[in-house]
Amino acid sequence: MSRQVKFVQGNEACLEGALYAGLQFYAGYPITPSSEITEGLALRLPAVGGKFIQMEDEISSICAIIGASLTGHKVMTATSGPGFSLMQEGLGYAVMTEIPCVIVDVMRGGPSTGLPTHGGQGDVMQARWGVHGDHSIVALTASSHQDVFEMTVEAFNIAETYRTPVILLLDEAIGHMREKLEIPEPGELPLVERLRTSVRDGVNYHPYLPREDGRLPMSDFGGVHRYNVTGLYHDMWGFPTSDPKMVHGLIRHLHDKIENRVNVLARYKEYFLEDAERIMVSYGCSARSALHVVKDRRLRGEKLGLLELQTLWPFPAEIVRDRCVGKKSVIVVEMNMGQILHEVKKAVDQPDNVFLANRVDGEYITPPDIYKILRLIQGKGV
Amino acid sequence: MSRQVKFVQGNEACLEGALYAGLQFYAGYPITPSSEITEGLALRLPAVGGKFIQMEDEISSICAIIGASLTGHKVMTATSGPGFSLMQEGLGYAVMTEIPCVIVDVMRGGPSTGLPTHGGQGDVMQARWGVHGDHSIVALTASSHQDVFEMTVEAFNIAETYRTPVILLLDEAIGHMREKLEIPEPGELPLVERLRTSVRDGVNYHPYLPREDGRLPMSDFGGVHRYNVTGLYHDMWGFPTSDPKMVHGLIRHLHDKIENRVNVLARYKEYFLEDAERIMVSYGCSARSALHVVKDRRLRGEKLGLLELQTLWPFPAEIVRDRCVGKKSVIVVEMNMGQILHEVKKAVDQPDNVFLANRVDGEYITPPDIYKILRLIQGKGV
Amino acid sequence: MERHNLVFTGSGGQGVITAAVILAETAVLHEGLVAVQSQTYGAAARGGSTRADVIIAKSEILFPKVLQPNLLVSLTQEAYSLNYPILRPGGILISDPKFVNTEKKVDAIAIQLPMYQGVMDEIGKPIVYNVCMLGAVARIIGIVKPESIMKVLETRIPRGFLEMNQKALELGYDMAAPYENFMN
Amino acid sequence: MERHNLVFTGSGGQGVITAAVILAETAVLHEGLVAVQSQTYGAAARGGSTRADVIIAKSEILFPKVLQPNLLVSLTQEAYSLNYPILRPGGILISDPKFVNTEKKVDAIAIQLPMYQGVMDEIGKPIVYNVCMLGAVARIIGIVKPESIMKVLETRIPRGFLEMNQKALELGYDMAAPYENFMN
Amino acid sequence: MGKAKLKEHRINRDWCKGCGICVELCPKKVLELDAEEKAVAVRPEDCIACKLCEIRCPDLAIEIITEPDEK
Amino acid sequence: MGKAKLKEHRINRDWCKGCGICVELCPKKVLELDAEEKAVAVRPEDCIACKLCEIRCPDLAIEIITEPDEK
Amino acid sequence: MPIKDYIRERFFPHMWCPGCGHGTVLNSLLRAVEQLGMSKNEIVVVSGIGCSARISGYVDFHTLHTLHGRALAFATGVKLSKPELNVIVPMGDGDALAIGGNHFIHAARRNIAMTAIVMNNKIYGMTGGQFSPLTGVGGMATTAPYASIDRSFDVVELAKAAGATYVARSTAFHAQECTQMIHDAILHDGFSVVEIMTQCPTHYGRKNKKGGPAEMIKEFKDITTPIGSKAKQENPGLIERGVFVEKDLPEYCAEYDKIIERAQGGA
Amino acid sequence: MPIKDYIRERFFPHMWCPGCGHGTVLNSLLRAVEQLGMSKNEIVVVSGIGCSARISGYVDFHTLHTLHGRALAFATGVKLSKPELNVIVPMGDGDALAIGGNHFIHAARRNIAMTAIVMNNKIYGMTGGQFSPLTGVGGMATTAPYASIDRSFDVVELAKAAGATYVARSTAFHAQECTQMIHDAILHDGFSVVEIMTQCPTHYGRKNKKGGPAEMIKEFKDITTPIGSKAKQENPGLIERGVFVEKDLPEYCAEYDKIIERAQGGA
Ligand SMILES: Cc1ncc(C[n+]2csc(CCOP(=O)(O)OP(=O)(O)O)c2C)c(N)n1
Ligand SMILES: Cc1ncc(C[n+]2csc(CCOP(=O)(O)OP(=O)(O)O)c2C)c(N)n1
Ligand code: SF4
Ligand code: SF4
Ligand code: SF4
Ligand code: SF4
Ligand code: SF4
Ligand code: SF4
Ligand SMILES: [Mg+2]
Ligand SMILES: [Mg+2]
Repeated sequence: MSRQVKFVQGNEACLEGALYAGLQFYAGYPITPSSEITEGLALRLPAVGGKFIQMEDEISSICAIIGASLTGHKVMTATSGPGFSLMQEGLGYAVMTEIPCVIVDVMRGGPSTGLPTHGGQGDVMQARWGVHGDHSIVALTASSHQDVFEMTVEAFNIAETYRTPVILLLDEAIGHMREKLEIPEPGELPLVERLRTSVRDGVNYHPYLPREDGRLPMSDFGGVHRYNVTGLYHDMWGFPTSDPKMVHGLIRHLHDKIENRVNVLARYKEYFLEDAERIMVSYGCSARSALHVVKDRRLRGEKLGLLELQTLWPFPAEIVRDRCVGKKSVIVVEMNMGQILHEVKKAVDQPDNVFLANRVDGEYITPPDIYKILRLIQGKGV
Repeated sequence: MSRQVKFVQGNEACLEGALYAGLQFYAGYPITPSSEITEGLALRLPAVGGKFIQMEDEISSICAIIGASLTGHKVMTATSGPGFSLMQEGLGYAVMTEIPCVIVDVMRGGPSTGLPTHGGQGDVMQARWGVHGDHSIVALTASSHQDVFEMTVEAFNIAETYRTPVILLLDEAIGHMREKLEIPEPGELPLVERLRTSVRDGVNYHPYLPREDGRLPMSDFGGVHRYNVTGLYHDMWGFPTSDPKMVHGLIRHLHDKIENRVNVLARYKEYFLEDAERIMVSYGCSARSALHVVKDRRLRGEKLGLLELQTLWPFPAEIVRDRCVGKKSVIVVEMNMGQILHEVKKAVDQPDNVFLANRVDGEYITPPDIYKILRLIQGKGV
Repeated sequence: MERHNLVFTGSGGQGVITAAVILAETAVLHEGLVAVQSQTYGAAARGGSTRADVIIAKSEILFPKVLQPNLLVSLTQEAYSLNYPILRPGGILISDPKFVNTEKKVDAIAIQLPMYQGVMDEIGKPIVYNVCMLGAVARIIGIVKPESIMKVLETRIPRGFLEMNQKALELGYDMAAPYENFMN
Repeated sequence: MERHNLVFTGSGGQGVITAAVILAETAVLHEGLVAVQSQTYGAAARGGSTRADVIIAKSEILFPKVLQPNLLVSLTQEAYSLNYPILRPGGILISDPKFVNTEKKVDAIAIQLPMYQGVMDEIGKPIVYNVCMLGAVARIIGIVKPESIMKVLETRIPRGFLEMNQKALELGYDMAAPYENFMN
Repeated sequence: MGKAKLKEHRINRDWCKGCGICVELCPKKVLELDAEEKAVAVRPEDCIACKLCEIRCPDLAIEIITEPDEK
Repeated sequence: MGKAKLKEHRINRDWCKGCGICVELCPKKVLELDAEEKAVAVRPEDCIACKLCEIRCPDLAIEIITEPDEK
Repeated sequence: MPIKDYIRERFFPHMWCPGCGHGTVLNSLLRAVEQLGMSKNEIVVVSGIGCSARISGYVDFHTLHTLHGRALAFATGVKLSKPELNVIVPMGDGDALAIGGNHFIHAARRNIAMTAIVMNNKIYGMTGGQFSPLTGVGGMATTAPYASIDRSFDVVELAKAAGATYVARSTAFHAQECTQMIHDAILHDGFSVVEIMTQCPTHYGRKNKKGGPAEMIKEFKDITTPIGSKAKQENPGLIERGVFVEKDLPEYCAEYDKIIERAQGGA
Repeated sequence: MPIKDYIRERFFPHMWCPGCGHGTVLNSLLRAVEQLGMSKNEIVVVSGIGCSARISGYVDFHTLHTLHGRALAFATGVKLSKPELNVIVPMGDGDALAIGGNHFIHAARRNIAMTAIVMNNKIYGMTGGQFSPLTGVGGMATTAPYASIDRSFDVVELAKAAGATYVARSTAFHAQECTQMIHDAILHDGFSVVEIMTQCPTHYGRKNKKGGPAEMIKEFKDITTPIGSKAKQENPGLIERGVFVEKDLPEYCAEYDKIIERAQGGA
């Protein structure tokens, strides 16, 4: 087996992952720093028989992929903060109707137009809570191109398995930097295909009736089963209802199908945790700087470790808690004012031992930035 | 002094408050359950010389009020979840450009189209985090029409004082129910008028240079000072910059001007807290049921208290923590899957003593619902 | 009685919500009482069954919905079937024989008033049907005077229609004479 | 040297980013090395000053930006002034006398190569200027062979233009002969 | 249309909402609303089976059954 | 326009980006780009002061100063 | 098949008010589909939010009830991903042209083969009678208590200018014409728009003193005239009915198939 | 006042690429304003996001640089709240007609007195050369690597159909004409649209092999012709330049003032 080796941007790693996962339909609207995904797929998708469409805006982009998912295709869109804000209503629709789709947000400096060409990790909380109304969501991230590729595949797998939108939160630094990517051979990474109903023509198909294993088989639009899809609260046939029992049942289902699977959905990497005295928690581009620091300090005998999160939502609180037990301090490294920080604080036993190493000026957080904070929390001053 | 007494819907109480506060420009798009605000202002605003416009959607509504604020007017829009989702990009723009405006979200059952005519409190976290990128925000709420009126006035006052958008989070139950409203006499409630620059014509005016007291005087578009407004990171003249120092300074400023004033911005009501053994924390329509229960139980000698939050964001963590110290248990009463719950847990010393009394089926949470949960957490079973 | 928990039900066009609002407004603006009014919205508003809740009391009302009404008005069979079960034991049911067949229920006072017939006979305009019902309710609950209701109607209804409404109100009020203050 | 930290700077149209990408890609695909490349975007992309970072190493590269380059290429005066201060003490500066007047800085090796002149004289097409520069850099850092660079160029450039590029590459490579492996 | 011979006015009383559109627009004044506000064919003999009532009824409540097209 | 007598081609070399538009579109071929890719009036005597260069310059870099309108 | 075979009977009587013109549109749509003789499995109905949008719940096709204003965006995804489906998009006037105006003009521009039916009742019915971009100057609405100063779009003109290749207009009164137009629009290989003027007695009618449903539907006869009629010349205020545009231009999905061919090295 | 008095000199040279047609539009705009002789304090320039949108930073008026596509929505708030201001809204083709299409047609519908200048370079310049709704079939762009199959809008037709009361088109080549049109549009009491075809050598030019800035700007001469010219009859592919619509209809802010009067018991 020889894997194809490429030297690409993170955004290209993402689109390669999507193609590997079986992406068949992409709708998008250009925005820095995600445009390379859109551009790349305009070129690549038709070559594999897929469809690409540049829509009039981000709102229609997410709507179009939801429509295309219903006809039985694997779908994706990509954007950045301003566009992601515009997609929230559509994202909530996908949550409510349980339609598999992947939304990539390549984060840039926010809020507002902010810093279009600089990095940041400011959309983490928006990914969780940007949609109105109670809901749960899955959001993944990655810090290297190989991981971007794999997490993109994972995003599709999770979307199909749980009939849910999955957000892939990349950042400008990862999206734009170039490094090596090895494309796995077909079959190397497991792919989850859409689960289609086995109910035959003429027999009642229930689009919202879970099987015993909790999965909801789908039926493609255009197939033999005609049903309804609505963003209103609905019954197991997909028709609107405001019956309190059904409303309660549906919101619990939407919540629990994600929140009860926190550990199943958790993707993370551990570095030197076993004997670590202090532990960093980081993700995305920040995790590269954090790991740099960890490796460097290990050389000097300092017992530092890193927990790199690849699943941000649902937040793997138990895992974080477990890994942080007994550590002298926990340093959350991220490029925002402290978003995952609060989740870590909620998760651990001693929130006062959790510190933030961040940078919010549009520049990539550097190892020296982290050293400085480390010194400070060790009481060593600047 | 004789106050005018009215028997009105909560939505009307809100618009009365807005008019009292000096609302001069309103742009909106109808949506249940907020439409009465839009309709009422179509009728009432021109009568006081103000302007009303029904825009083509919610996106343009928030944009239009920001434009009108810049010409020196007090402005507002109102919507519900789906529209509020669409407003997030514009809201972030108002945050970034520090333009005073009031956004009312009359919450209905979400996510998605959800339950248009049923209540809920599911947009609380979205109000905080719906905007992409780091930011802070002020969000107020209320549980009675008198309070709706006052909090609307407060919303305008805070918006003008801190040059910030303020969200007023009402809910369907409050918005649609009718009860008495006494309109204060002019002058009874303090009003904050826009702080305009005292810099004279010909002298350099800096729209983003805070005075010593931290306030940023404004200059109306059309006046003698011409400056720039942009959603990009900007300098004190309002021109784009990506200089890391200025970027850092601006994001910190936007954050700190709200977060450092948590206690100043905190509005809340305390009921029987002094000797309470158990304490409920609630807000909006849920607080009515909670208070009902508290008063009822007090009659039977049970030492129950209620902390009713009127400022939800910035979350008054210190106040909550202080009031909850030493209580046997804290019960958060809200109509969602537990949104403020997590903030309370983060705030208090013993998060394990914090319980959720909620309802998420579109129905108003009743006193019996709360009794049941009380019994359960007291170990008395169902 | 400390607190009057009323529920008005009927179909979209019958004006039960308006009646509920007028009653509550009267209590607040002209009787020095406390009142809250709320209603069920939804597809119901477009033809189906409608419900309006009114609570009237001497002191603060917090929870604004009625869980168990002391008095239930049902003006369609559907509304009746849907809502009768929530009537408080010993509570009063008001309905109109034109639209509703009531079943017997132990421990409830069923009052059948031929309001529709009355309105059509005396006034001939079905539009004031709800005001007639309001007259009846006012008499039965006894805490809101018809004159006060008229004061509210004056602020809501064009001059020319006032007399007609007054008539309807009185009609209902008279019809319910046998049940005066039944609820107090 | 364990790790080559390179920064290429110039103006929008000079192709410094492309050069950086080609170099890094060559290192990864044809020299078995590890490399990352990143760049500064922004208004810069539209005319102003551009910067591309390349790190080449034998092992994993985590933090992908160059804080202190060992080698800095500056192809405009503005780029030079902006970036010279970050050059690591003892580091190498490559510039072109056509565009840059270098000041003396203690503890830095300033290499002035008349690349523009060379390209215009020998090839006559300014478009291959960046490839010429790449040839010079390749010689100086010594870990990337010109043949390998050509392999990458073959995948990116239409056949007809390859020869011209090869020439430019060799030109730069030759020009920098005196500084061969200066950085190793 | 209109050629076929009328067999029956099939009016679905559960669906008819008594809007009166069919009544008002029937060219032959065949229909009326009854006491329960439901459409009824009071003069079926005048009906020319033009089906205008059927195709305009917003509630799909009226069907004109004609000899050849018995459903 | 075009009537006034030319006094000077005022070219802002800091602003000129050498796009060549003025050069190409000057009806009298008055302008050229110099070695630094900046516009210069090489044949000022041919200039008819039509100001087409001035109004089309995307960089506001060229001004035709004429006798009457000295600024 | 009788038209009842195309509906979901269990939801009838439907939720529309007595005399609501939307019901007549449903009626016409069903007849059009019946005449086409298509399989129910070949048809997808995509709607937004509004009284009109509720139509998708009543028809026994693949049905997608989406977000206010976004129906055409969802529909574009459905159609392009599976071009063999017939996609019908009934929309309210607010849905289609207020919040949804952009998707409307862009779908027209692309000439993607879908049928947009604009159920124009000149009002926001669902939310209780606010004015729409089709209410027009002088119309009364809950948000136009002093009579509207907002000019209205001409749906036909807008659709034409945006690029729709089949554009027609009729009214609920002209139910048979509607059926024919919907029929033709569905068959048309490009983006087709059928505007149908319908009555909302509950809000528009009441606010604008238009009388009951019967009066309202009858008014459509009086205020409209076939395209190019003499009546129009005499009374320019009349609204024209008929087929305004019907032309053959490359259809989006078909063009995309050519891109696929090209990308795969063909052509 | 010389035109330099209307700019913020400290930001020059501006950030546009060499030969970018947007600069010529700025040039024309400044001349138009100079001719109008208005005070700088009376003018508000509202823009969205794009290379074109950066124009607001360069002019010394009240300037509002907003969100992609939303300039007209912000501008509507500015104008209606203070109608005495002159509001000018320069927009990119993507800004105006892709994401911003809805605000464009609605501003036109309302006939609110603002001037929209569509700086049409047939491409998304700022984000690096993706196609826009004005690129047209066959155009090359980073998102149309196989040549675009997307038909383009005709800005003039769309503006007309939507209700704009002043509609004109010119090109960067015809700078003097542009100045005149912008001048007239600003004076026009209603919603005015001026489409100006401009060159983006960096993206559109490069992708579509159009040569340098000078070639591109010269092409505008060859591919356009004045409205109703003979050349157009001979060569229907030519794009017409000129004023397509100029009519007097009630202006929105003025109409609103009447509502205020009515509401306050007057009239
Ligand atoms: C984003 C959003 N904004 C607003 C609404 C509220 N809303 C629902 S339907 C509707 C308008 C309905 O009018 P129209 O489209 O004309 O349909 P009709 O009810 O008249 O058939 C509105 C404003 C919504 N559901 N979502
Ligand atoms: C919501 C949102 N989506 C996308 C973008 C990215 N974006 C910025 S400008 C632009 C298009 C620019 O094209 P155009 O409007 O034609 O202006 P030009 O740069 O060509 O002058 C895009 C897509 C954005 N800033 N915001
Ligand atoms: S048109 Fe239909 S709903 Fe209306 S009255 Fe006739 S049968 Fe009944
Ligand atoms: S078929 Fe024609 S004539 Fe017969 S009842 Fe219907 S409308 Fe009247
Ligand atoms: S048009 Fe202007 S920028 Fe271009 S070359 Fe001439 S002076 Fe220079
Ligand atoms: S004024 Fe006219 S003739 Fe003179 S240089 Fe400019 S373009 Fe040429
Ligand atoms: S409100 Fe109007 S549009 Fe809606 S169902 Fe009733 S009549 Fe029809
Ligand atoms: S990219 Fe194009 S539109 Fe943008 S500044 Fe350059 S030439 Fe102008
Ligand atoms: Mg409508
Ligand atoms: Mg453009």
